[in-house]
Amino acid sequence: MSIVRCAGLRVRLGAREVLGEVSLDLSARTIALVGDNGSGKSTLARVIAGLLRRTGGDLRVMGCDPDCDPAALRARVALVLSNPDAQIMMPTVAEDVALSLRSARLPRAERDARVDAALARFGLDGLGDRPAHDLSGGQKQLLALCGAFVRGPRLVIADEPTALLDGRNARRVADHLLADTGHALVLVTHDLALARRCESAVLMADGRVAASGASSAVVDAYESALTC
Amino acid sequence: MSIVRCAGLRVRLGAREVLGEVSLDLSARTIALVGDNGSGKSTLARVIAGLLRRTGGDLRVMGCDPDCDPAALRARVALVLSNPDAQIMMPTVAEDVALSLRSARLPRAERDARVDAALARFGLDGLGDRPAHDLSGGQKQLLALCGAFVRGPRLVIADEPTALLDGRNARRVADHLLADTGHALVLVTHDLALARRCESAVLMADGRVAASGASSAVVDAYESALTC
Amino acid sequence: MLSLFVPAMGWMHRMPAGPKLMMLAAAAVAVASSPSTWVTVMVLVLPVALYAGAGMGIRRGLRVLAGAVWGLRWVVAITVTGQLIFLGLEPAVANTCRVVAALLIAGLVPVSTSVSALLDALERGLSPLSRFGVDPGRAALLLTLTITTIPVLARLAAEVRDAQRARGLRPSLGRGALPLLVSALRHADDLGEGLAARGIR
Amino acid sequence: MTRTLDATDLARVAVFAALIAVLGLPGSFPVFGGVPITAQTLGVMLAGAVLGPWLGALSVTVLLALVAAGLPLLAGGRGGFGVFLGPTAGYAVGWILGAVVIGLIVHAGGRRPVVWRTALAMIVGGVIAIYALGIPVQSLVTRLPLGETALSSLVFVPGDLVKAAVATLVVTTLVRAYPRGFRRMWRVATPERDRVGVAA
Ligand SMILES: Nc1ncnc2c1ncn2[C@@H]1O[C@H](COP(=O)(O)OP(=O)(O)OP(=O)(O)O)[C@@H](O)[C@H]1O
Ligand SMILES: Nc1ncnc2c1ncn2[C@@H]1O[C@H](COP(=O)(O)OP(=O)(O)OP(=O)(O)O)[C@@H](O)[C@H]1O
Ligand SMILES: O=C(O)CCCC[C@@H]1SC[C@@H]2NC(=O)N[C@@H]21
Ligand SMILES: [Mg+2]
Ligand SMILES: [Mg+2]
Repeated sequence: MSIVRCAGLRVRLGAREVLGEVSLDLSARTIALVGDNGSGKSTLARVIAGLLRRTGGDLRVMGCDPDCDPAALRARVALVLSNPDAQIMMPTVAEDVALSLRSARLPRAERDARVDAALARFGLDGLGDRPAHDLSGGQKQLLALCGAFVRGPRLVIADEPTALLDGRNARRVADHLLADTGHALVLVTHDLALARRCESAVLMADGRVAASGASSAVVDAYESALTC
Repeated sequence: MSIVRCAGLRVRLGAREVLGEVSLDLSARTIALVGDNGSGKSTLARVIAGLLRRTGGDLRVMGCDPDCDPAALRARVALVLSNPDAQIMMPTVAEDVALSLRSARLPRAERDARVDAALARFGLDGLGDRPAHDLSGGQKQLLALCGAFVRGPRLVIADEPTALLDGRNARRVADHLLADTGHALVLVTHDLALARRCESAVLMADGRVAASGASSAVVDAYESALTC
Repeated sequence: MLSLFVPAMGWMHRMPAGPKLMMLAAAAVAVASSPSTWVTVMVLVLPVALYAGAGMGIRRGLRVLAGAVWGLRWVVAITVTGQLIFLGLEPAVANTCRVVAALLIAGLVPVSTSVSALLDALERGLSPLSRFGVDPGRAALLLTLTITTIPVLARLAAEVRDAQRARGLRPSLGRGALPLLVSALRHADDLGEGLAARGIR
Repeated sequence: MTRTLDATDLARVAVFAALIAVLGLPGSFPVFGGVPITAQTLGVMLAGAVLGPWLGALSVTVLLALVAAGLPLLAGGRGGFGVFLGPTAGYAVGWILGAVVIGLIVHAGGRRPVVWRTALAMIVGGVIAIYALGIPVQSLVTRLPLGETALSSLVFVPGDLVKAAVATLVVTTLVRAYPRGFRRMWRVATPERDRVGVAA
């Protein structure tokens, strides 16, 4: 199935055309988005996540149009950002994860069970009652993943989720994102080794698609352009 | 000459001992500081920069004690952070660089000349009148370097200066930092390839020094610990 | 972006900030203290004449005036309602015209003076206070720093809203205030270090 | 502004002034954010409670100075010194007093903020103190008698109570979640523990 398909997608922010004529048909389970600073990666990610409306063109994410059915999209798509502080809404770890389940209106016992399971899966078990902002940077980012995954999303969009992490935490976060647990992944990153771990990749340049295809080929092309 | 020398250095933040018994004698011109999230790298960098007072132990930076002679230290040491937005204080590019020269009380013509020279050195010439927040992420970080170098520091301390940059910008920033223009460098980074480009390295773990010496040896040891 | 300034080369724009401020403030205060009778409606002539004759070009001046009136719609609404309910038609119309005319006249200052010129004037105005320990240079730095921080915080607020929506929540200030506050406090720490590192204590 | 203000304080004052400005921007957060019922008073409450009375008041003053200098930073994009001749001038100046009162009550006796004291501070400083300046000035400017002006300003009360509740919740949560944000030491109430605890 196609994860993201767009044709002639355009996005204008303020007076500026930030994305111009992006056409893609992505069906790999894990997709990396790479490119220079300011090339439009974050903007594309936010349009796919339904957080920003397109100015023109056509877009289907997991088969549905974000502009027509934002609620359906939001139920299936989760987003992870690089700044963990902006993603933590509640005072304690467990409360923060439970917040993601609010709209599901589960009975309390089931909600707690799902929260505990999610915390365990991301290695945060036992920290449920700790103030969330007391965690280390790496732990906070794992908490953000937890809040994203607890809703069982079918597509996870992550915008430089490892930028501020050390090697160990970065690998742990990347492993969780790339693991096949029934979700697709769109991953924005400057870490080219990480981009290579995705199946396919899209290279953005100046608001357009400069290349797309198997990640190794796209990343090789980008890397050789970088060094000359 | 020794760049940083400390013995039994301790730092307590709030109720917590963040650095405990750090002893080092660093005389290489370029020094990398590596280690896990929360291991105390940024704290050590800030103590060396004179931004944080130690709780105990002895410290000499470029031969002077930050606690006894903070003014002398500040005149010689510059700091670069990873978040470019936190380093931009003034509305336009040229005004922002000029801010660093405020305390030097230079005549206006000389100040402008030094600002122009610094902008040219970092490839920002011609952008002097542009609003600083309109620059791209990479340009903003180059502007931060400009603000740091315009004062002619003898020691530059950089805390993950390339974390949010693309490959090209990261290399450009690293090249400027590592170039020998009469300054020493203490570089905190999670990018181990970059750490290897320094002469020596210090590995922090849990508020203590776990290893120090030639960068290739220290980084190899850290990398092999990461992968197992 | 963050300014009411309308670029032009007319006499009002060329006038030095200090005297211009005095002149327009005097006019606004005079209008504001006029009596509350039907004749007071006439005070509206003054802002029309000033905007049209400020040297921006008559049509442009009137367009700027229309924008300024639109910007006051809520002030007008609360003033009019309270007055109509409690005082009756004549005082309501007169008082509203009086207040609106004074605000429009005062509004010409930011329209015809750049923010940096006003900040310079402010710094000069503060210099007599240096005897009482106020450092005008530092005050100006604080004001400028705030201006450059506004877009950064606007972006942090946008990030928080995105994070809320991405979790299936409607963006709300009630729940967004904590992450916004923590992010702002961390930004302040970074900013403080950035300042200190540039030799500003 | 004086020489005793260090770089960190300077940055915190600027950031809170910017925060109050951002809370007045259109499209920031829905529900609140119209003129003249504005989310900016929430920013004022947070400034007083987190920065304390003097720095909190300074950050409000900085915002108002920028407004006076012509930046459109009040809700609805209003700015210029004309604001201080208008009917809401007293409320705007009242924000300074409000921040002082809030800071004094929240940190009374150098103790850790608790819910009841914070809520009291928000009502007394964030509502009553602001109205105490706002209503007389509004009455003076519009020439509507004081009693009637007070009556008409009742439209603000529901919104202000909601903001006071949100501010109380956020501040007391911050005490648990990120105490170092307050940048002060609190006296510990129980005498057997050490006299100085938490936060730097
Ligand atoms: N709200 C906005 N208004 C106007 N321009 C914007 C806005 N947001 C982003 N831009 C501009 O759009 C361009 C693309 O931004 P985007 O954040 O998508 O880039 P990016 O590829 O994610 O870069 P980075 O690697 O630095 O994160 C940039 O030039 C940016 O300045
Ligand atoms: N003001 C403070 N009060 C209390 N604890 C603090 C404070 N600042 C930092 N810490 C703690 O000190 C420890 C070391 O922090 P530091 O920022 O030096 O780590 P780091 O090595 O730079 O980590 P990272 O790679 O994530 O940047 C962390 O556990 C952190 O939570
Ligand atoms: O924006 C202005 O012109 C100044 C602020 C006026 C708003 C006052 S403050 C108390 C009361 N509560 C509100 O929400 N608005 C008013
Ligand atoms: Mg981006
Ligand atoms: Mg660090």
